[in-house]
Amino acid sequence: MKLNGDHVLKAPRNVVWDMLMNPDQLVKITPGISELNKRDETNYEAVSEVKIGPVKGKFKGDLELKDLVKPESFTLVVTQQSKIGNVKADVVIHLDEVGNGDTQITFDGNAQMSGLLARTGARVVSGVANSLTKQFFEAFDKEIELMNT
Amino acid sequence: MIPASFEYKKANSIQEALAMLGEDDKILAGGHSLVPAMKLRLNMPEALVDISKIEAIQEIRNNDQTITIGAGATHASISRNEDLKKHAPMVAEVAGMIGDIQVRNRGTIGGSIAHADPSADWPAVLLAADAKIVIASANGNREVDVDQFFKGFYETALNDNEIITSIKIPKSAANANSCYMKFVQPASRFAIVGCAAAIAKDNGTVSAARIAFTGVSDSAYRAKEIENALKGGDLSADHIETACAGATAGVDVMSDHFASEKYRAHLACVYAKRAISRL
Amino acid sequence: MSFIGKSVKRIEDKRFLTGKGKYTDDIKLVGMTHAHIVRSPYAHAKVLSIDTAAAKAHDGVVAVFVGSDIEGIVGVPTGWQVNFKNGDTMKEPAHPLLVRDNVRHVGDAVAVVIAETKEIARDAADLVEVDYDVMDAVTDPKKATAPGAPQVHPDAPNNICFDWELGNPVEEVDAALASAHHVTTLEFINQRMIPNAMEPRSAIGHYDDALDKYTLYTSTQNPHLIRLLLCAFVLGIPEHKVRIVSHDVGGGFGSKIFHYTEEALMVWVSKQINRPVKWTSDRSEAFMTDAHGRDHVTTANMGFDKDGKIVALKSDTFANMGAYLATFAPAVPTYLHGTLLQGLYTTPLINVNVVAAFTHTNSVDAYRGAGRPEATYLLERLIDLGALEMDMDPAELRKKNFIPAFDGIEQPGYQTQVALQYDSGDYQPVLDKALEMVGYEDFRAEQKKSLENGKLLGIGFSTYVEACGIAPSAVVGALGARAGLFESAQVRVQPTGKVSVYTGSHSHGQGHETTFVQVVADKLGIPMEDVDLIHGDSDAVAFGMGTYGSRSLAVGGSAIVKSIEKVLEKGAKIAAHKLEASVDDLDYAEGKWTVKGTDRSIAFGDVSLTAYVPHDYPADLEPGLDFSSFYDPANFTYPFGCHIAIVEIDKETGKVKLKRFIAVDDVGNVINPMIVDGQIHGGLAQGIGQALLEGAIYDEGGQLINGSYMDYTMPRADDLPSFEIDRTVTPCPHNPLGVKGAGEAGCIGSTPAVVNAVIDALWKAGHKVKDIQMPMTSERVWNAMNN
Amino acid sequence: MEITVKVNGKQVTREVEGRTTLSTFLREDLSLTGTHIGCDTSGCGACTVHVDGKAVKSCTLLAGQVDGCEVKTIEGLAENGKMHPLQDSFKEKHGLQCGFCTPGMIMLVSDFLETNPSPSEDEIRHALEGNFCRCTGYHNIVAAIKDAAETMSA
Repeated sequence: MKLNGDHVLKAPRNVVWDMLMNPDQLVKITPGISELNKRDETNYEAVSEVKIGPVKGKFKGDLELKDLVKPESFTLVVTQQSKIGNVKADVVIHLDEVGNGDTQITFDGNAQMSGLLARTGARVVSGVANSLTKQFFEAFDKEIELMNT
Repeated sequence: MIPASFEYKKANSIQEALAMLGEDDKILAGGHSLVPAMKLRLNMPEALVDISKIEAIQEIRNNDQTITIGAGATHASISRNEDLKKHAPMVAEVAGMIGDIQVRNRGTIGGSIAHADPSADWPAVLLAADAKIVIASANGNREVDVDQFFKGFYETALNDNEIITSIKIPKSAANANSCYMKFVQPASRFAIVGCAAAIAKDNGTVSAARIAFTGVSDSAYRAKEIENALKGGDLSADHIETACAGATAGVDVMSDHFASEKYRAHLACVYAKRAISRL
Repeated sequence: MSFIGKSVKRIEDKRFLTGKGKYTDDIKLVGMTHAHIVRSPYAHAKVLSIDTAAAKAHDGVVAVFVGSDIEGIVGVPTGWQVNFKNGDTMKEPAHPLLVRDNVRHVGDAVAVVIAETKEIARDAADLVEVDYDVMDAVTDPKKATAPGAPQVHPDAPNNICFDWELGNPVEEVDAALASAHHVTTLEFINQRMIPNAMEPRSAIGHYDDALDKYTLYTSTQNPHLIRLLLCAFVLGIPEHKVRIVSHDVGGGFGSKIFHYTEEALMVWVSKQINRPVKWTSDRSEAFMTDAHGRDHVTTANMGFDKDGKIVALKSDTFANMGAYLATFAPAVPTYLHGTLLQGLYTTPLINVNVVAAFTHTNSVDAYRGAGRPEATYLLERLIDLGALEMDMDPAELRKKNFIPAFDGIEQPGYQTQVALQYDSGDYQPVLDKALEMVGYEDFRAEQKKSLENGKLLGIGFSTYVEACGIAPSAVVGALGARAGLFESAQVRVQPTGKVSVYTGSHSHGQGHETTFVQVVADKLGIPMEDVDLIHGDSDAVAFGMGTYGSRSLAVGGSAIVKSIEKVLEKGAKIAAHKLEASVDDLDYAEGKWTVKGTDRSIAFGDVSLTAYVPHDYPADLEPGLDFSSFYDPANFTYPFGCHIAIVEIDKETGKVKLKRFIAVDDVGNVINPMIVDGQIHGGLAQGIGQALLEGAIYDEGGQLINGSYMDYTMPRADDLPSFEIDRTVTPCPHNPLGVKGAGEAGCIGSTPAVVNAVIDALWKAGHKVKDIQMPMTSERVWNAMNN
Repeated sequence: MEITVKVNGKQVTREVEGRTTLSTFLREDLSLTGTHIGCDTSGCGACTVHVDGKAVKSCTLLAGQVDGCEVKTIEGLAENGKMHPLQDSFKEKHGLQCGFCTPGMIMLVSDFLETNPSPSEDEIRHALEGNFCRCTGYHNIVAAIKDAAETMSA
């Protein structure tokens, strides 16, 4: 499954970068993530709960930040396991300055599902992914707003 | 296929159901979306609160300006209701198009819209019909305009501690017509594209239009661009064709192995045209 | 009393209509436990560790087993061996009951949990923790053989199972194609089908330690074959210690031929726990693990001379075997496909090349028609496309190329370029009859007119010949079959003249309990109520090879006829003794022996009573009236037919509506027309389903992404029209009933007819596309009109 | 929990788990194995029975939901040994082969014919939307239903 899109955040690039590198912030803005335990600078253990429509599952796994080019780009590698199936996603994230001190996040990657998640139809799963992305950026916007006020 | 263990709680009234409803519980109405998901263990609630025996929410009442459909009314009973056939024929018609006979015998309108499957028929029809959703909670009842109800992918304005009790459908005016047409996903028979159109005319000119889609995006939506293009014009084939070009304007169109984004967007135009042309 | 040729209503129906059918999952045994199998969510991964401690500790769990617990058992075998064209033996990697090292497809079995109830087994299965190292997967048979593709088995380099060739030398065929007036070339995929028998598979293993005997209740098409494989190849248990029971089976379509790992596993587990154990598949498991069908990637060329005569045919196919070889898998793309590429045409030069490849997908086996639908699809798409490209009429082009009629008696059988010799055939009448039924000329006029009105109509043809009644043991033995393909039958006449017939054929919807009884009652001249058919129990039936390849009546029925002949021969001796006449002076008719030219006679029941109460009896004759026979056919049988589809395409959406379907089939003599028609109907629906609706979809990671009825499009009643069917009768010259087989014909002929109809509609509207990938979904057809 | 259900005219009381589906209750607790399980997700219709006279998919209904209801299964369709006209017609018109989908088909159609006693072929085909048959291609099922409808309305 392809994962791609973009979103403009009302914050300078280095602020966005720092937020993305800060586990406490990430837990706040990432939908469903309940725990993010730092193993080292770029590796985390993540526990999340996804609850959308017919799907509700508790996921556990790794989150790794790779190929860090501060403050421009990095690759996010997420592997998550659950009883309803597993997900492995590789997403390249770019941060671009787009004027007015705003930053555009562009992401492009692939998620490979297995087990029941893969079998129950791409429609539900891609919908979940879109929905989570939307929620993520909404929360990100909100967090930036809070920071700005 | 065996669901994980859960507690089954039967509610005799909405008040009782609300009181029973715990944080990790689910409401069981017809069960036709929930039970299969539980059998696949995509969902493992602690308990189910069964509201399917509450007769008070199964009635379909003919009021002055509206028909009030109890949330527990089955698709089958809606499709056969004479008041709806007369005053809101699109609603009765679509009820007979959902699922199959067995599903219609058990599935309820309340369960369907609470579930908010992005390809279900009801959301588009209720949007076009300008319905109101009546919701109960421990704090009393509230009424939500359908335009504010469907929020996103399986997401509605309904909170976890609330239950839909009825849906109010305004009676169709003498100068208005409506219909729903869908292009089905051949396996599930859910909509790849479903278009509900409700149009009022004054002397051949469109005075009001509500055009809504399901299946196209991650949530049912109103195609405002079509509505605006239609208003003030006639329903000539050319005019309809031009108006329907805006079926997916500003919308993220879904894609799956039955219909790519491009094809789905094309179907949305075609089905808008077909639905509107019937009016 | 004459029953042959009559549409006798089915004897078996009553139990099905009243809910008294007995399918495997309906069986409950005292002390029975329940199994749930833990399956891989990955297509290709190394199993690093399996932790079963929590599952074992769960209340109500009896045992948990993993691959390393099953020592000394290699796994389930395939039933055929096909060699490389250079003579090397095919690669045959082990198919273990539970994986030992790597998982090789989604659904591969990793562990089995046994518990007191199925609910507990299911719950405990969630507690089995498996640690996987996930690897890349390959699902396409052509890509699997490319350099650098992920490897399925270490002992099958480049994932090649075999590379096989048949027919005329490729140089000759290439030369003929090079000098042909026109060559039609088609690259296409014959997509992977999921059989979807409505009854999910089920197996109950029961080891009885007092008798040291094993019983396996299983939903199979061939109980004796399962016993043979289970005993000789898998568990090494002597056959007299094993009983296989297969009562009612809810459809097979080839998917219940395979000797599945679950069957052997339940037998093995039952011995370990000394209790019966039941496993029943749920639909998700069925999608993942019931043997799939088809899955060929093919490039084919058909050369024509300027008159439209076919001068040569060449095909190159990559056949997907899946991760492990199923029971018939190697035979399907080779001996059931390559050998059929003569079709019913006089093509003088044919070369067939098949590369069978392992992939990280579920096993592929026989699916209704098995190989023959793929062959027919290849030929019939090419000839129809050839007609379009050369601007010739598709019906005329076929007539031009038909093999002239031959009955196999006066005229010899037809020797093909691809090994087989057809028994009898008369091909033009089926086409003529179908053309008449469809009203061909009127249709072409209507098609033209409706195009002017903006409607897209199309007509598609398919004329086919297939090979049924598999098969002569010597022939298939030479071709690599590891068993004979004869059939056995016992006709046991009871003292009162009532008859119990035991057949090694297996009925799972085909109506043997009626058709076979019709044959017996007819031949013996007794009422049908006096005859019962027993099948599906290896302790009751002496032997059998089972039901597939449209073989039951042609082979199993012939074995019954042989036994009846023996009964009548012995009966005549008893009758002659009682009537004090010579055997030669007796006639047998209407259930009695009569001395020619007199009214002296003795009824069948009196003779049978005498056989069991032999007080006044021929001196040198054994008592009893009970005969077994084994029938090994002399040749395959070759049914043929013509199918025509008429479709209408919605121009705006690409949606195809099948408006009419005409089928004229020749399946030789017909015992029960009602049942034969029913077999044709069912086959048509599956063939049409392949053209328009069905097909497995694996993603690049090897996940089956349409593994449920929400996503895999099964044909429903409103997807299909009522069928218009008829038949011609060209008897089989080499079996006593003259029958050819009807179970697969509908499925073999129909698919290309529908695809050809869509292509015809598009060409007539100016869209000159050569192919639309099946299933022809609305979007694919729309794309073909709009690219 | 304890439920009391009238099944094929006979009152039964049983203790069941919350997660027990009606189909499991019928097959396992009452040994009424004529109701078949063909899928997991109410897709195939093989498990169709009547609850209070209406056709439902028993694999998607919980046993708890039918507490106090009347359930009719294929085993209870023939009355006093006399087959229902649909049972007769399915035999007469060869509307079944392997028999696995048959009980569900018949239970569905016996409800359908109550609401539409003389359906057209299109209506029949549409009514069968929730029931798969893999054997017959539906041709003879449709013929059987037409035949039964005529008998029943005669």
